[in-house]
Amino acid sequence: GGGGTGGTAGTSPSPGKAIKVGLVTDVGGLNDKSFNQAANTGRLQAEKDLGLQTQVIESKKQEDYVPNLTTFAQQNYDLVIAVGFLMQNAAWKVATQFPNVKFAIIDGAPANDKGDTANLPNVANLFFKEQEAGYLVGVIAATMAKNKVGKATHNTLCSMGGIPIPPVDHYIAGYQDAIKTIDPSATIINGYSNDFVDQQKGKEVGLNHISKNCDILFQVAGGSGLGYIAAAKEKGVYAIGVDVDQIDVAPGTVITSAIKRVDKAVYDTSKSVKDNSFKAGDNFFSATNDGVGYGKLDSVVPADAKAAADKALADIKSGAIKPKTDLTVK
Amino acid sequence: MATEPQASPTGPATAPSVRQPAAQWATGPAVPVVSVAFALLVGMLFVLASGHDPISAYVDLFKGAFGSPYDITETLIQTIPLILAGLAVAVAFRSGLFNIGAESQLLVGAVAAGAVGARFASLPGPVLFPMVLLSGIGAGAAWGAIAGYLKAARGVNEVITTIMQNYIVVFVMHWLLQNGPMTAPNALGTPASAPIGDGAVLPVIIPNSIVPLTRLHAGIFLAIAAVVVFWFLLWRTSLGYELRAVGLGARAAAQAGINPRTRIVLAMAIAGGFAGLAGMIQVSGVFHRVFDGFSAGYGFDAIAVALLGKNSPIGIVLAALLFGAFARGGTIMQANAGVSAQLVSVIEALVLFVIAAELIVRILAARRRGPKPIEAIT
Amino acid sequence: MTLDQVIGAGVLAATLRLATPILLAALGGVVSERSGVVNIALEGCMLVGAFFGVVAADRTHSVVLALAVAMGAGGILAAIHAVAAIHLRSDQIVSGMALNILALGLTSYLDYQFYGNTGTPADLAGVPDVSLGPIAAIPFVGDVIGNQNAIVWVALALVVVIQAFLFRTVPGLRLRAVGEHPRAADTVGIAVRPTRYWAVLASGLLAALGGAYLSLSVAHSFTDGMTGGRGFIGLAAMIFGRWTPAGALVASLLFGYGTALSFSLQGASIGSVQVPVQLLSTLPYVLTILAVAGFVGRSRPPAADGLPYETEGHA
Amino acid sequence: MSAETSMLVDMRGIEKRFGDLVALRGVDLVVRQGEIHALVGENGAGKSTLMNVLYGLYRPDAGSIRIRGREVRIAGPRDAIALGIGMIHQHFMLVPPLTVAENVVLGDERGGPRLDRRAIESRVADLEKRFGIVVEPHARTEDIPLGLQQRVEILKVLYRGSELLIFDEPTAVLTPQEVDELFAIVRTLRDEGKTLILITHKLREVMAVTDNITVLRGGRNAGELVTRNTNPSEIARAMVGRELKELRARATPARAEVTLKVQGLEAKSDRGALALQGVDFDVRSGEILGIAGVGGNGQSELAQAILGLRRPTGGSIQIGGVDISKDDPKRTRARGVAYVPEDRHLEGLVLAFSVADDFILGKQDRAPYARTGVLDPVTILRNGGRLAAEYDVRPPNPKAIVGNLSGGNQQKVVLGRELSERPKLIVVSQPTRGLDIAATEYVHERLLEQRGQGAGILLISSELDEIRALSDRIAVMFEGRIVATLDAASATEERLGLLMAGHGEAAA
Ligand SMILES: Nc1ncnc2c1ncn2[C@@H]1O[C@H](COP(=O)(O)OP(=O)(O)OP(=O)(O)O)[C@@H](O)[C@H]1O
Ligand SMILES: Nc1ncnc2c1ncn2[C@@H]1O[C@H](COP(=O)(O)OP(=O)(O)OP(=O)(O)O)[C@@H](O)[C@H]1O
Ligand SMILES: [Mg+2]
Ligand SMILES: [Mg+2]
Repeated sequence: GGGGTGGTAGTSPSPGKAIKVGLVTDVGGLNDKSFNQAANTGRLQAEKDLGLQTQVIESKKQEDYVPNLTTFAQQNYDLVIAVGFLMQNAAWKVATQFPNVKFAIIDGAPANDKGDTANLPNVANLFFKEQEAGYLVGVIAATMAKNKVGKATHNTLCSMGGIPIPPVDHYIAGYQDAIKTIDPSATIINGYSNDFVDQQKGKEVGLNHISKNCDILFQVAGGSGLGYIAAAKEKGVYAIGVDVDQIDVAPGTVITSAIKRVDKAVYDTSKSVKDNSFKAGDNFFSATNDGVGYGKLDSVVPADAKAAADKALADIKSGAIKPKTDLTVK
Repeated sequence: MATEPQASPTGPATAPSVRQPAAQWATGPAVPVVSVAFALLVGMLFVLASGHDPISAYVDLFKGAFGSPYDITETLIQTIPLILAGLAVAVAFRSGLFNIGAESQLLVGAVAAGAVGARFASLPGPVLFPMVLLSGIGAGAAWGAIAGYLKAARGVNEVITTIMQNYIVVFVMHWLLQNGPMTAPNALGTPASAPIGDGAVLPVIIPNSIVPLTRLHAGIFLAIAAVVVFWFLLWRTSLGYELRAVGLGARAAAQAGINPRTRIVLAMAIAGGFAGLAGMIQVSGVFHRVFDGFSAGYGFDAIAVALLGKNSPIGIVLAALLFGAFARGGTIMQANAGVSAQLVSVIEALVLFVIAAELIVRILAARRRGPKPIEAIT
Repeated sequence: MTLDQVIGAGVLAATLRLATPILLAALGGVVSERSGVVNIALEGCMLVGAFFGVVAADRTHSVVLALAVAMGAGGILAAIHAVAAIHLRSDQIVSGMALNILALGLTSYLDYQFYGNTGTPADLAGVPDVSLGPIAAIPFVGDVIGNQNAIVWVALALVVVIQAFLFRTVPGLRLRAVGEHPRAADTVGIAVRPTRYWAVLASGLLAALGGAYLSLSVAHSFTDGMTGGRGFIGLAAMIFGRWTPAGALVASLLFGYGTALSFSLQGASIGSVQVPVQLLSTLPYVLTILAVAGFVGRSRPPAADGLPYETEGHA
Repeated sequence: MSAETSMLVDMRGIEKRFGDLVALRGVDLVVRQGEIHALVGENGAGKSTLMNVLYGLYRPDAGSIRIRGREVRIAGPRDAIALGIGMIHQHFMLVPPLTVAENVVLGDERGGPRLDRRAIESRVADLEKRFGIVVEPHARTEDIPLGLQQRVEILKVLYRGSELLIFDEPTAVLTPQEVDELFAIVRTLRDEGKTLILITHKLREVMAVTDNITVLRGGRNAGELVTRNTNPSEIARAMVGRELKELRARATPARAEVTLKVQGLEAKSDRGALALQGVDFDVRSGEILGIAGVGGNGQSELAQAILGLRRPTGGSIQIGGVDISKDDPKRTRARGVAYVPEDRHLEGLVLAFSVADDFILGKQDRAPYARTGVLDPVTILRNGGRLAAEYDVRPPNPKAIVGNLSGGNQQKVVLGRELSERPKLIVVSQPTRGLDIAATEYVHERLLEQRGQGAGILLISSELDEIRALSDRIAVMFEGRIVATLDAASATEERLGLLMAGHGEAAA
């Protein structure tokens, strides 16, 4: 997991009434190897470190979002966290009904029935700049490819999305933007498994990419992306993980990960409720506040690549670089 | 020419089977109740094994489904599409066909309803609503009829067609809704269509002053109407008689002047219509738009609902309620008792299995048959 | 669109890989339905096979044990179905659906219990690929079959074995007789129910091997619902293949080919129009329907398929 | 041979219940070594049940079985086979897609697990030679005529070395030639020392081949007779409890108009062979035209073509002067054509329907049963009750499920449906197959009644007795053609037999 592993055990709950935090997953469920899982990590962390009382409901259907959020709200939870942009409308509906309960939406803002988003006084909108994370790993990949480090000998860089939706494409857009910036001559290939679960499909896309000389494969496809990584491992090329630190998925194959700290967002927001510092409206998690970033590096990643990434990170923080959100190569 | 070899129904032969006389004792009204009770008992062991308090877990399950007016309305919301998709499976079964495609027929109905509802959003309700209703039903029917046609004209087993259709629709919806022709500009992160016009929205039927927060919409009346239509169609119309005749004895029907081919197409169209209506209701009553990943697996649960309900109107309603109650009650079981969603699935599957296997009844029946066990012949 | 994208060695190799799990499920379906039992719990059998294979690989670090455990798990699930279908004469479809739901819930519950947030370990013992040595060096042919996974070969061998078993051996003859006309089999002293039990059990083993292929050969890990409906596709392949192993192979290959195409054609364009990736993904399904409608046509299941056998029923 | 050991089968006090129904109420059956023993009784008397008990398919609720004087427990067919008992079932126990040889050896294949087809076929061929029962060993069973399928059944039993052969209504589905051949086989088997039990409804057959007779009625013994000391009416009395009626003499039909005219009719069989090759005949109103012929010479295709179930490839079919050869069954029936199909289970009835529902099959979309597509359940039920009473369906309950009725009563439902609307033409195929004497008598009366009311009847039957008793004229079909049309008076059994076998003569 990407969450810092805090060692402070035994923090007992505050003597007063315990703060209650409820987490509602989207239909991906807790085992999605992606943001639901990360959110849950943040929840457990908050429970442990902050002494909160927490609970999770996994949604099985889209129509469950409203009742699931309502369930926590009705039970007077202090904070109800909706994981995923799919819950924008549900969150709007429930939050307007329970003005005294605080809500947070990962990757979204409350949206009314027309689809128009509106800030609500009791809802925190937790946004991530995935393109920044994509950009950072793109810098590492492109630098390695340009210098023909290790197995990266063909200067061809690939990526695979689950399905072409904005959060996925943002990652890839940032990745491609970085590559184009560092080495305009690099070959870029992108594909989709059209699935967030199916590993075999992800692997086949990976093998297909590798047959086109890709030596660095960036997955943005949840469980399906694990198959993409498996292809890289099998063929002895490099892969880049996504969302959480996936270096342990395939040591020696995964060189780094584009990280989106959903766990941090959950943890920080829970903490803000406890600290009475809850901020409604847009909250951005970006490179600036370590909300996104790159993960642990494999030993094969040379120092200059890390240096380039850190320089890019600084430039993003300073605003000198604004990674694209549209794909360069479809 | 018309004497086609319908004698042995393709697809599972159990589908239209007459209950064998030997199984006739499996019909008493107490049977499902006893079965559910037994299944819950077995499920209790699982809850216990997972380290939770089974009593409180079950109390939560029940309270979650029926504990308050709000919970009951939520259970009903879950039940509505299950009833309709169940009817879609049952109509086909009654006609000797195995419809695994209720899922995609539902989706096609939803897409059509969502497209029409959004495209003509400005029209007044009395004009728009019938348009949306008919497009949902019609699209589902047309999609279902394809499987029927392929079977009647080309002999393609409907199980193959409907399985493949399910996948095709999922991907076509990806395309339509992910930067595709139906994608709404302001859908933000959600790959979704534009909302349908107010005129197409099914109103909430219980004022929030009576049951706060309830979302129970007028779709429930459509579902009830559909159950009545199902019953009336099958048992009170000539067409229904013909469908059942084809389902139970295609050759006898053929020689009596009932053309099995046309009836097969009709049966699948009607099945698709019911499922399409389910999709339309989900759009008009719950979501007010279509989005990617709209599918909730109703079409698959529907197979169990239809068979559990013995393809009868009342049975389907009760079976759908059981599933709906589990869906809703399971949520509360998670939230309160901390029993995980997967464990709820496990218990649900157990209940289904025990009821399906008619375990209790069959054990009792074996006893009643006395000392000669039926399986003694070796 | 280039020739290589359509019939290149890469596409054909992918076809074999993608066909394998479907083929194994379809073979399971053939064996079970030939004996007269409809087993739509194949999907569930695959899933438990995939999961318990990973668990065993993790605990024992032995591929052989992992495969044995995977198949055993599929066998157990199938055995439950067999009791319901054969002994209790329950509705076979409801029983199958219930077991599918059970398998999904159970594997994902246990996955979370065992591996929580971290996922399955990275160093799992996997089923190895088989390098055909000199054949692997032959251009094209070597690229297609030179380095396929052991289970791919096992599956292909099973097609031959099961085809021979069903149509060239005495037990196979008896199994078919039981599926076509159980009473006739009964009257000549063939034990109908035990035959069906074995067949259903075998179907569970085969499907579970297909699941284990996904987790131990392809992915080297388990993810919830990773079988993605392949059990159902396998059923369709079985029907398409007219309830024969050889036919199931053809159907699975066709389906695998369609899927492989949907990946290799990504980014390709017809004329100046780029085909949307989402629509490309419909290829295997559309191809299957077209093939069945165009070439295969009517196929008839074993006459007693899905019918419970009542020993004192009327002929 | 002592009296004790000559007793091959000795069943005592056999009882069998199916739920509340008592099928056998203490039945005794004694069969001696080397005899042909007839087991007779009306439909539902318990004959098949008794034999199923003997063969181990059913377990008796009470009673004892001795074989060769030794008390035995027969728990399943395997036990029966081991005791030398073999059964040729009324509904054949053959696996249709398997070959003849495979069916013969199934369950006792001998040799290794490998299925050695050639070895099996030669073994079966040897068996055939020994008993003079010839069937192509490698033919697919579903492709051969019923008469040959029955031989396969017999071979199966002989293959297992059975000493006692039980035949359950073996002649019900056979043509006269096939019956003769069967009886030749039966006699040979007895001469070989085998013992046979023969269930049949045809007293002529009982008189012709059996030695002793056991009569069952309502699950009880109703008489033990010695064939050469008795006569058909005595047997019938024991079976039915009353005298047999002779068919009433028929008035010669008035020269009426032609109802059905078939000219140059050609049609293909399911397998694509030319099944009808230029068939010409006509049926007048008030006339019964019998079609005699060995099964498989185009009779089924003829009936299907007339009904519109099979599209002719040439020629014409006219009803009242209008060509109907391109009509579907619905339109054909609308012209007043009724149809009693040969297979009542598969084609005649929806077995899962109630009696009332089956009575309106094909009429479900018109008044008085439906108006504007909506059924009228009250009328349907009332009609069901009325027809059930009128056609003597037992039980006369319109809500009873047809599949649970006896064969005779099922046939009455078909007749009630087909005859109740004064059809102009009735196509009847094997109308009394499997029916007992009383039911057969009943069906014949009903057909004659229709004739009397002016209907034209095309009667297809493989029972020569039936054809001769009912027909005004008899057409003989052979290889898809009408080879002769005879007056009933001049159609002797010998002449018909020759014609059916393809030994043509100048048409009379
Ligand atoms: N499997 C069964 N279940 C219930 N009842 C049965 C079953 N088989 C036979 N019966 C009943 O037992 C009685 C005797 O039937 P059986 O088949 O022995 O008659 P049968 O003398 O052979 O008649 P048929 O001449 O029509 O062949 C009938 O009343 C029948 O309804
Ligand atoms: N499962 C059953 N339950 C109750 N009765 C049955 C059952 N099966 C058969 N019977 C009864 O067994 C008797 C004989 O049935 P069967 O179908 O053999 O009739 P049949 O006169 O021999 O007709 P056919 O010769 O056309 O088959 C009938 O009286 C029928 O009611
Ligand atoms: Mg009988
Ligand atoms: Mg009979």
